[in-house]
Amino acid sequence: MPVMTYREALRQGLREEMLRDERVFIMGEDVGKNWGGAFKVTKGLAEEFGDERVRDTPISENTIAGAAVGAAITGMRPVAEIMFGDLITLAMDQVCNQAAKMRYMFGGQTSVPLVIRTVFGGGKNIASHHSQSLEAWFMHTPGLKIAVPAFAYDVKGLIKTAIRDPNPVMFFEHKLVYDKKEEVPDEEYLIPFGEARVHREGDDVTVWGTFLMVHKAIAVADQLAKEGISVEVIDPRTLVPLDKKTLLESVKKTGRLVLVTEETKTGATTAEIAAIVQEEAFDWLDAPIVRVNAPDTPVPFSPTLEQFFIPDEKRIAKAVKSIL
Amino acid sequence: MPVMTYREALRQGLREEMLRDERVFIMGEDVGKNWGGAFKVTKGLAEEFGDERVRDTPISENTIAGAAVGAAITGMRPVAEIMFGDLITLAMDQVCNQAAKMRYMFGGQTSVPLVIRTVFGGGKNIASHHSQSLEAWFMHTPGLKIAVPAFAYDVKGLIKTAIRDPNPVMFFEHKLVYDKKEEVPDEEYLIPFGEARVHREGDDVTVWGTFLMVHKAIAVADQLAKEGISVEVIDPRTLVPLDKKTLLESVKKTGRLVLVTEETKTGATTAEIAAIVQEEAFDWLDAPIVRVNAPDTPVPFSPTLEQFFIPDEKRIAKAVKSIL
Amino acid sequence: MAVEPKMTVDKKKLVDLYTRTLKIRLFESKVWDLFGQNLIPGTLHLYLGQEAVAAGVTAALKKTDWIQSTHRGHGHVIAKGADMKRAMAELLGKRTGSCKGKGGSMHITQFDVGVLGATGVVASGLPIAVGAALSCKMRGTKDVVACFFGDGASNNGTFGESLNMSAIWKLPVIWVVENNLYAMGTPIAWTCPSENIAQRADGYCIPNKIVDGNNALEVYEATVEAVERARNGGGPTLIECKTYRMKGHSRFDPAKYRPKEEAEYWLSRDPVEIIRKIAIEAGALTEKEADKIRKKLEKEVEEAAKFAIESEYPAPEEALEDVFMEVDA
Amino acid sequence: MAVEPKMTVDKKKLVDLYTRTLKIRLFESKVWDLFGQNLIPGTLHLYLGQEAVAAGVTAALKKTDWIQSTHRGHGHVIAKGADMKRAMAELLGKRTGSCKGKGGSMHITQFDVGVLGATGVVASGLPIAVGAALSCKMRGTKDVVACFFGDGASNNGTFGESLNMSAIWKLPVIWVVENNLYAMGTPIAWTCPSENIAQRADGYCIPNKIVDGNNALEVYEATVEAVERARNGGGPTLIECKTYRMKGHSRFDPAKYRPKEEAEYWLSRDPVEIIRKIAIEAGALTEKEADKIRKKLEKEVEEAAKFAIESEYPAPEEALEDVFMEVDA
Ligand SMILES: Cc1ncc(C[n+]2csc(CCOP(=O)(O)OP(=O)(O)O)c2C)c(N)n1
Ligand SMILES: Cc1ncc(C[n+]2csc(CCOP(=O)(O)OP(=O)(O)O)c2C)c(N)n1
Ligand SMILES: [Mg+2]
Ligand SMILES: [Mg+2]
Repeated sequence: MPVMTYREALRQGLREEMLRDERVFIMGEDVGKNWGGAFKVTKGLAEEFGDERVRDTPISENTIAGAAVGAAITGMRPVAEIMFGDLITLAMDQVCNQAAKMRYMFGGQTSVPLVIRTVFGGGKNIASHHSQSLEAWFMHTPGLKIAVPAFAYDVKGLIKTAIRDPNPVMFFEHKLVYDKKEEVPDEEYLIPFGEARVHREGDDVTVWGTFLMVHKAIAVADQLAKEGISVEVIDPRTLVPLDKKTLLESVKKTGRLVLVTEETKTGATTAEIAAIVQEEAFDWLDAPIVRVNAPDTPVPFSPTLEQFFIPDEKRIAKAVKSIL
Repeated sequence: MPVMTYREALRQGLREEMLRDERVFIMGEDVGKNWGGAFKVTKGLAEEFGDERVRDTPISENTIAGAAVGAAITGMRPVAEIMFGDLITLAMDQVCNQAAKMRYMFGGQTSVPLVIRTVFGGGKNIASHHSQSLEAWFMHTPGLKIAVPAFAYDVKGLIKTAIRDPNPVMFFEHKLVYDKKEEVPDEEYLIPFGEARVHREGDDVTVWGTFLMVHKAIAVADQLAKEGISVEVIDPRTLVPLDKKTLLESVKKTGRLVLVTEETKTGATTAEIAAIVQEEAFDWLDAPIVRVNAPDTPVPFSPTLEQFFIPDEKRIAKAVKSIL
Repeated sequence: MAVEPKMTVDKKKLVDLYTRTLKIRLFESKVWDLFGQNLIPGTLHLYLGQEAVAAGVTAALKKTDWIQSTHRGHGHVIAKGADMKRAMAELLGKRTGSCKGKGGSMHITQFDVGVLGATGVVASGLPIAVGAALSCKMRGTKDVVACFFGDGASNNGTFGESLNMSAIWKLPVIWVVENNLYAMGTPIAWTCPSENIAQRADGYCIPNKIVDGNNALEVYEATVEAVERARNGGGPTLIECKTYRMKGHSRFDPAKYRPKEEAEYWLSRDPVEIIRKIAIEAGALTEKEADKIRKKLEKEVEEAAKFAIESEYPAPEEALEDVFMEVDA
Repeated sequence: MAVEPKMTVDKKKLVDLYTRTLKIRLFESKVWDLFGQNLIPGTLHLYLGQEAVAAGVTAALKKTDWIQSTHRGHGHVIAKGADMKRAMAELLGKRTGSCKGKGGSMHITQFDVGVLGATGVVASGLPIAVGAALSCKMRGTKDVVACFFGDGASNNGTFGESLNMSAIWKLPVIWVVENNLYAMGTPIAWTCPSENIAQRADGYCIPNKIVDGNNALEVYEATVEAVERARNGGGPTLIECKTYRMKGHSRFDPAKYRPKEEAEYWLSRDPVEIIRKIAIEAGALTEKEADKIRKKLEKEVEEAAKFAIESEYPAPEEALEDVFMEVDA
């Protein structure tokens, strides 16, 4: 099986869907031939599919999202890109009031088959306006599905599922995983939404996390294995729908849960997961659920500060050991 | 002590601060003399303080919020009104990327002393775009303080504290409490942020909630008292800072916790509270923390549907009993 | 108001314009009645007084063309051909409503007659219209999109973004500003430095025109021109329709903030009377025919009200339906 | 480029303009060096090529006047009088930086010399400028606000909202569009239907002017006029400065998408050379004096770099500071 980067796998998924279905098109700032997307995800696609189907837009986030809504309800399958997740602040009305609610408030008359791709996360020293992780806002918005692929294999299968879904899908990526490599089949495959991926099986503690933190959790699991601590690592892959089953079964086995994301702590997706697990597996918990997140601050610029901000393997390992 | 409505108490607080400090001014859509605010909170203030200090704006939410930021950092004390909380979707960049982060990303050079008032909640049959409860988004945004007054006495003391705070304060109101009455001192008083109000003391179960749900929880407590069930009712009054102490002490006493808000369940503020309590009072919990929220749907229009959507006293009482 | 119908407008179209205008009037008058009887929950933004805009615009559209509506949407959707029964039932929050009672007044929508949606967020329809027009263009349907919005909406950020995007991509959109001089209680003079909104379109090189929004024929003629441009790949047009609300902004607003002379002037220019007179003077309609049309419409509206009143409310648990569309396995 | 300085501009001002322009050039050239040496974390949007805009605008301002900056902010803040040492230290992420290393390139700000802030969100500075100008007006300070933004920013919703608000309230703002023909790799022709941005200001009845943004004197003169209007209660002005980036959009962009002739044309019009020539021809400066100024500035820049390099990084836990201001008890 070919090994490729997350970026390449994502591009391959987009390309396959564009070949399969001529209603699929991409729109966003600098997605076209002059740039290929700020993170080069769409590079080459404008050359292959033309400027109409890989459409550069003005810097108009709310109208990009809204245009995707209008196109989606009238027969197209837009994949809109918001260049940085931090900028989705400008598109919240179209995403959360229109895309998410339209089917419901019109009593099922329409469906809104669109994908909005954007990218979260720090680690690139680009400070408060280009480094946030805002997925929790959308998890709290009924009507949106949310994919959070962390691996090359997942991103290809999930983008294809996202594009085919008749509902609005928020497709969140992470800056520091674009270059991560993995084996990715060349042939077509779809990954259903709502199925977690268990990266490591273990008996002592369950670690659930997203994006770069999954990679770190795996490293921690491998490390702790040497110390005789057996850690199960779960990546939900989609937040809505959420695979509660895999998580709850794991917690019922281990009795211990650590939640790890790069979000600022208060109100993060980890809060919801903690609430669910204590609700549904209360009697199995042998220790409090521990959350490992970024502190409640904006994302700082300087490397020393940003490294402190982003949870590292040491903090994850410590959290695991704290409840053993 | 005079009895007055929440609306009147809020207006009195605003008025006192405008009299005290000439830097304080109000801006928003229809806050001025032709309307006095969609919910009549600012009625009469334009007549008293003039159009400059009670300033009607165009329908430009992001620029209203941003103008408040610009005015705040240069020596004014703006109180900006966003007519409905659902419309703050349009101002998320200025609120969450600018107001919240400015002090931090400029290394403490500035402070942003502004208040943004808006109103959440359903119950008025005005459907998906005018009935949401979005406070969780802001609780997940470091740099913002959040007030959630549910009573007339609180709203006056808190708005005054909010206006004097050198930091950005999100001041959230609720449509169905504007007409609620309570004794409110005519003289000046301030309510410090981060101090919960315990409305009922009890030993069996703690109920923590916000806005209209506090009123309902009190009714439930009074009702259950007759059945011999002793319920403690806590209203945090501010979400940031959060009075964890009062809550944790209560839970350590009762061993049982029900969380009640009108938010849609997934990712609500109640998730964060549940996560905190299981983290910090794990050993005291005799039962899973139960969350009572709206379902994960947009807010429906029809009375039968909306009544189903908004948690009622029956659901709260049932939740309390479910963990006894 | 002696407007001479141009020769391009045939008599049938005049009857059509009269019928559409009147239909909205009767529907909205009934709505006003029903909420007086406490049968309509929530709030309402009536279209009374602005009927000629929706009538004139929609009369220039095909069924497969789209409109994008607003919070003041009843008139738009009725004019575009929505079923009055289902529309009325929606306002009453009944299960038989076009949105199953989930949307109500501010979201009144009937998708299958070409209504993209009614939205409670001012100016939020513009981006959606851009997308729908882009879709028409990409799919090669030759359909066009007419997007309604108010003077107040023109001050929101999406206005500039959407006009611009429609211009650079030469999209088949007709931007219809219903300038009723107020946004709630705020007179346009307080929030707009110019007398007209239309000049903002020049900034985006979009052809624009100001018309009497109480005259359905004028609105129609301007729209025909705009539609022609749009269908032929000439891109967007903005039409500013000067008009006026007959009532307050919403259910409980007595609109006392409007100067007496201003209100009198506008209220004397009744859109129904204006198009009726034009049609009769042009020989398109006799008084008698006009009355017959009115009778017929009154009956339809009456039936719609009856249907709505007799329909059931949704069952509470229906609140949980329609969030997501099922995914085919 | 034989621009005759008007008689209104005295010789000292020409020297000032030359000095500001050159100062930015030298600062940015050093920055380019330092990141070549891997001393600057993250990304960078250099101001090289656009120096005349910041120089010309700020030369027309008082110290107490404000500017609002962008993601391409180094030039703005240096020109407004920011301490180069602290600015350079900020870029390197050092504790001695003006933002204590928390902001970096995209948030480089020195508040006490009149910089409201630099922002990473395109077009997000405009509303802040509106508020600052409103504040100046309400407090009666007679100060004005110059707000910089790009051609790309003009397509964002806040542009129309903010221009409008400044116009209706006659706020003391100068809207400075730095039209460098590109937003990242997107040529303005793809996203703007007109050749100029300035015409959009007409929609809001805002006086506007297009100037050669590579000529500090032209920028200065237009700004003087705008400042005068603003200070005297005449409200906002928009100045569109046509200019060009010397480098790519950001750190790693070779800008291959720009046509060769276009780039050659613009790069031959060096802002430093242009103002130098003007000053010398006007007799404001001799070659020798010009070189002396350069030497002095080079030294200052060198010292700034040394200071920055030798400064310490913040301690990790400092990440937790500066979220909230303490509340006085
Ligand atoms: C973005 C937004 N801001 C504010 C409101 C509250 N609101 C509802 S209608 C309205 C006035 C709209 O004025 P205009 O666009 O002129 O339409 P009209 O009501 O006159 O038809 C306002 C402020 C809203 N619904 N959406
Ligand atoms: C709202 C927003 N959208 C997109 C971006 C990503 N981005 C950063 S700079 C830039 C181009 C800005 O172009 P322009 O306004 O012309 O300024 P210039 O870079 O040319 O100085 C883009 C798209 C952003 N930072 N903010
Ligand atoms: Mg209006
Ligand atoms: Mg540019």
